[in-house]
Amino acid sequence: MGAKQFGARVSRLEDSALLTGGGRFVDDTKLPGMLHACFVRSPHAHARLRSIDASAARDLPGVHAVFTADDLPASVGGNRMPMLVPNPAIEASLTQHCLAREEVCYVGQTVAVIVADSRYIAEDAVALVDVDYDVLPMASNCRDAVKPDAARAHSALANNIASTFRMGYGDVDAAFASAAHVFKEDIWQHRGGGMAMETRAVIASLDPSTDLLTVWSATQTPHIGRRMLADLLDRSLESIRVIAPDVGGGFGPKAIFYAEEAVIPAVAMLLRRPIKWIEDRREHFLCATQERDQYWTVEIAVDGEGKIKGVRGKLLHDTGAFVPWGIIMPYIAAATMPGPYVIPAYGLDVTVALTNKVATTPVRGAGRPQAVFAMERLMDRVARELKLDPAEVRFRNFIQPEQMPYSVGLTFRDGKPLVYDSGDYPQAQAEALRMINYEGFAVRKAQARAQGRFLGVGIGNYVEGTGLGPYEGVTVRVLPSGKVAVATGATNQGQGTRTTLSQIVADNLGCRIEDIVMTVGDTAAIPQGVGAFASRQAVNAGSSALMAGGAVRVQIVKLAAHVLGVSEDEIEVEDSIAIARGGNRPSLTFRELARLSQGMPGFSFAPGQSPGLEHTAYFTPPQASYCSGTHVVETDVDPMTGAVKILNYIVAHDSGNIINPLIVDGQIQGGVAHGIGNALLEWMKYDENAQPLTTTFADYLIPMATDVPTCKIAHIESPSPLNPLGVKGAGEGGTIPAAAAIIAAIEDALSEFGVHFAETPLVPERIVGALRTAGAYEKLGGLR
Amino acid sequence: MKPAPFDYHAPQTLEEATALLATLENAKVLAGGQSLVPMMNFRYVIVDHLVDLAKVKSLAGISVADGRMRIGAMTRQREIEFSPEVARHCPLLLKAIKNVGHRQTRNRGTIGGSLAHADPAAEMPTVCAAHDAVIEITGHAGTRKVPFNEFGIGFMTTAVEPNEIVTAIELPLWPQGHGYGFQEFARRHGDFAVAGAAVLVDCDKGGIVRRASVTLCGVGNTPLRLPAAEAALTGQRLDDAAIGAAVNAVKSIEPTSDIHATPEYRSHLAQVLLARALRDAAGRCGKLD
Amino acid sequence: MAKHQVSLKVNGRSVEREVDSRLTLVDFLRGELELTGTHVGCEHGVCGACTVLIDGRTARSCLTFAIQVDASDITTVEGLASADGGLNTLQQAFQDNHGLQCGFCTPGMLMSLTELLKDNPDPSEEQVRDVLTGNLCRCTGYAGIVAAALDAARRMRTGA
Amino acid sequence: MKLKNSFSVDLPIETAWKILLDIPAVVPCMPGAELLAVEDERSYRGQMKVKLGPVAVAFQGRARLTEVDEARHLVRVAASGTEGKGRGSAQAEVVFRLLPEGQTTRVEIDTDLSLAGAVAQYGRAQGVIADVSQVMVDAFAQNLRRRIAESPSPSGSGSAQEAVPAANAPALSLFSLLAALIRHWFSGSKDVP
Repeated sequence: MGAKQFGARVSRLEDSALLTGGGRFVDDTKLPGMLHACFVRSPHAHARLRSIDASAARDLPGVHAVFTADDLPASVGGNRMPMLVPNPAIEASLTQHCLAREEVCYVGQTVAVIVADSRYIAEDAVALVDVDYDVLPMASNCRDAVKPDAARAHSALANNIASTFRMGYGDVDAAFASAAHVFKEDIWQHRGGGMAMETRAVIASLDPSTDLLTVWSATQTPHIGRRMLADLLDRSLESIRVIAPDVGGGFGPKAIFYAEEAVIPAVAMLLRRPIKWIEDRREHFLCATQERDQYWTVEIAVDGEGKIKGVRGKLLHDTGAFVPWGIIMPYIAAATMPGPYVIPAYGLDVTVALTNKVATTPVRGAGRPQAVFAMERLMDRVARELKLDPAEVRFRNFIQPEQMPYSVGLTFRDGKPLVYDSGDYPQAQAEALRMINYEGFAVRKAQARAQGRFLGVGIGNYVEGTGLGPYEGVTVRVLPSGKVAVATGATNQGQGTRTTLSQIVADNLGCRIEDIVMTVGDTAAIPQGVGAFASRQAVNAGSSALMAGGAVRVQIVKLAAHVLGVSEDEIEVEDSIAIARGGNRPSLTFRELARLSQGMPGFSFAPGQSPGLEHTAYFTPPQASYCSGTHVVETDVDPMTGAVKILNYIVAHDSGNIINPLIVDGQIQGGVAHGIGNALLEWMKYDENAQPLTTTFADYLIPMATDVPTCKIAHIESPSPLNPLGVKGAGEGGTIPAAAAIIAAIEDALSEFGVHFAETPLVPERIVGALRTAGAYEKLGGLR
Repeated sequence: MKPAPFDYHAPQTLEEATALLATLENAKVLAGGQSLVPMMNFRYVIVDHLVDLAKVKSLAGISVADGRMRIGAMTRQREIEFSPEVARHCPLLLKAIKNVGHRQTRNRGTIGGSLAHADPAAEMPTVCAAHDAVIEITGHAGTRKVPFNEFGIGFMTTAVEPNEIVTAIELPLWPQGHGYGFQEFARRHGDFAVAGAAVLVDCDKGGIVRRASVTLCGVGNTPLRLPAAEAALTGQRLDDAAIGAAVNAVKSIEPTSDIHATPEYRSHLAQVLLARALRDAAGRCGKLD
Repeated sequence: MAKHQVSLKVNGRSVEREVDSRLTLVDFLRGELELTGTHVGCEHGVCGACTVLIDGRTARSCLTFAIQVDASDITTVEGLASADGGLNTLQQAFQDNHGLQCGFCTPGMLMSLTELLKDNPDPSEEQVRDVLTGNLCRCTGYAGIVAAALDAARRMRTGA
Repeated sequence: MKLKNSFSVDLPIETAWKILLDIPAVVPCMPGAELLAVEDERSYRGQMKVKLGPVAVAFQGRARLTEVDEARHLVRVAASGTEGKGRGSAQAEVVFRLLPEGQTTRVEIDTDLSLAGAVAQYGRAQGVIADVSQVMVDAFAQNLRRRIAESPSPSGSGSAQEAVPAANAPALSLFSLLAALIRHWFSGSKDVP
């Protein structure tokens, strides 16, 4: 075997092009005759469409066409878009029209599309389209929206309840009745966004000679996109190719199939010209899906020692105007709540509310950060009330490693019983505490306080279902050139998919990593695919890469043994060469083997031999694999301004075996940054008419280089027994417990004033407001 | 987010520039473009003509004479940041300018542009208010000098008429060794301040304040001088009592609110930041940097 | 619509074009010159993905009209690579320190750090982070970028 | 967005009521407002120009008197307009209430203003809209008083044009209005000067 790639800090194969301006993002493609599109969007959160007069826009020089819903073919102009993850608990299964018909239900909803010589001219034309709106009452705040007399988000619906369901197990009421203590928290978490640096983008082009429709899209899910397009455009799958080239960040919102992704291809077919639409940042703030909007009222029952007897409560989830991705976020949130703790009884009543805001769909973490925040706030409350150390309360309640596999008692969103496959939660917390010198913190805090500084420490634990099925495929093919073509339905928005899959194929096939030519995110390269979400690609595609690489290796061994006239167990495969171990070590290169494997016209194959060196594997995981970890954060809070500085950020992370520590560390660090944004900065604000107010990067604040410290990361490796690599997902764990740990640390820093926080983002103004209410400034002798 | 159509003019001289502005309809002056162009890209600002001053070389430069610093309107923020004159004579400006946007925007942004844009939270107008700056404004009819307290007249609104150009800023200098303090609170590095305070003090050898200038930014529609705070400091030693008295003057102000902060929080911050700026100034007063 | 002639240097190459007044520099570079390494992230001057060097100084090419850079010297990410076409020291440090994930913000990051390292061959971490506030990254959490900048500075100083 | 404004006129309530209901004459008193057409005695088409710093917007639309209650001296107006360059729209429900104060009349204006589209998203200006509205109402009141002084007969609407010519209304540079606002700031008082 050559150098083993699995587990090595292999520097990324993606980087050279991206560092020299050679990346290929959707907007980098320029096709002959290409026109540019811009959408006319609703300025209202809720309105009836009376009429659309586009005549002035059509008359503007440089404008080629303006399309409304009625101008599109009925399949795409008349029908609502398909829902991705249906669920029987969904009462109002509403998705939007590609271009609005009769009613618009959020600001930014697509009403018409303009096609022009340039984006500049298309934007000029938008101002000339006269849309007559009859403004309707709107549902802005989800807590108001669920009241009986609330304005309805959709005029055709009787109320704003998209779904209600209960998740739980055990006798919750009995647990609470017999508990020594019961504590209750009201928790709210506001909307934020994925905010990839690259906005959404679509190019569509129909080749009249082959009738092949090619769509380039900045998407996490090209194969799902192709299926959607086949439905909406009434075309065969084979006549559509969707390419996700280099994609500039995903984080969830790019996993959705959007109206624009259907309209642009439809228009390209109507006009017989390639059409490009690049979402601008304002559109992204209005129309790319968002997340986190949840209100929790939860109670915890504990015994006198702080051991949990039960958890119960209510969760109100704002799904926005539509449910394109079903109700999986509140579902995941409800299933994530128990986390790493033994909770004998649990019950959560979930209400999903419709409002006149853009839909919420998964954003990095997908419901889990909210659940972890709720659970960890309860744990901190127990510690405070029972005067126990917060770390100790958690140690008393952890599921122990010897209890693995541990059945929580719930059904996860993959429809399978929620069973934690492996993990060592006490070890992760102990390691994180050791790294931050938790024992020495009290002294640090006291010393800082003597200098007028306020330090705090906070802990966040989580368990995350990752690696969701159904599958992700990998094809490995040895080319006549000797290169190894690898194709996968997995996609790459920065995760280093090419690098990690190349590592696995190199190890399991026995080729040089530089011989691999990888195609990701192209439906033409592999027939079936799912895409990037739910931290699933390492588990699914990684395992398929192992299987496909191994299968082709077997083919190589067979062929080489046959040609060299030795037995199969004599053959070694490494560095893209098959070598016989004995004699004078005769060998065949992959190039020679690939050519031999094609056969010769008129000659028969050896018995059992099949043409080509090629295999496609689709690994199908039996259920989710559960990664876990502990974050511990040390903050310095300025009580006078409410400013929070993160001094020290520790992550003890367990995502099973690690393919590439360089990349996993990068995923964690990036995830933490997103979590810091959620905890302290990012707040998508709307007014009482559901008008978005934070639609620039100067108003919606994502973390800068001065807001994110470099984390110290420890890896606990509890291999998953559920896949051949023993890996678990790592893309979201950095985000999930961040807010919980940070808010706890802020509260701890200000503990002498007795202030409590149960919201994110926790902005400086709220910190100051709480301190003022608590009389902190009198205690501190005034403002300074 | 592409700007609406306009025509572009690049006059070589101030005379050409003012002549253009006198004749063109719906024209706007382009300086560094770091505030104007975003608003054009959002189409909040739609103009028929842009008159770019970049080629009017006479408008750039920093000079000191007769106790005043003169900064040409087209002087880039970066040049101010690295100017030895500014460091020597006007340390408040140096301290403040590091908070203006980011290095990448300071390379292009100009002091004249900052003043003409007149964002209520911006640092440059705040320093001008603190220094009792005189703004030189030139139109086709001639040049006039406007004291800063008559320059900023509202939210992003100045005394500059549509056919006029800000051509220079004159800052009356304070004696060498004066105390100064600049404190602002922004959510992130380089963001517009939620609130801020700029302070100048001149103390005698015994540490008694002879003269004080106190300015807040972010709390009103323009930078606010606080005469009551200045009065409370003058003739006093810069101790906690005097600082407390000056800070008390903030309480009579009713700050603005927007999506980023309530009036209560802005008032609170203004008090904290003023106290801190005054302590900074106290520590520096009488020391020659 | 008003058109104007511009002549300038881009990555050492002389370029002459007729441009609309309102064409932004970034759209000019990407659309007219097909230098697509410079990216459009926000078009309001905050994200920094479009950062280029104008006469050696970083600037937002989304806040600059192409007509404004008449007679200027522009450097984009395509102009950074070393003479043999390989990665330059800073670019290599980005790869070695995992300073990029999706790579969309990367060209802007490289331009900002190129200017910093020219002005200050031995920056502190604080100075690096200060400069990087002009460039947003959503993937990396900045750790790899900061490490790459410090590593590149060290390599440039020591000639390693 | 709920706005409350008020002003007084030196007229007894019945006279003030008649003057204020002479819509074609009153509209030009509002800075930036222009009456484009009278559709019927209760419906009007008009334009409203507003400048917030560098941002100049112009809304065109309809206003309809939905309630005219002479006994209570109350007028309810529903107005809506679209910004001419595609930058959104504004909707307002305005209630004018006249209250006698001896020989003078106090006019109270309650506005429920909703902005939509780009104009609603102009984050940095959110806070000043209420201030600007009062400045505009003050200017309106001032113009109205001048109109009343110059033309005591409510039917003599011709002179309204002289008070603030419609075409110049937007040019009634908000500078002076905002200067008033600033003075109000410096006074440190919330009361309208």
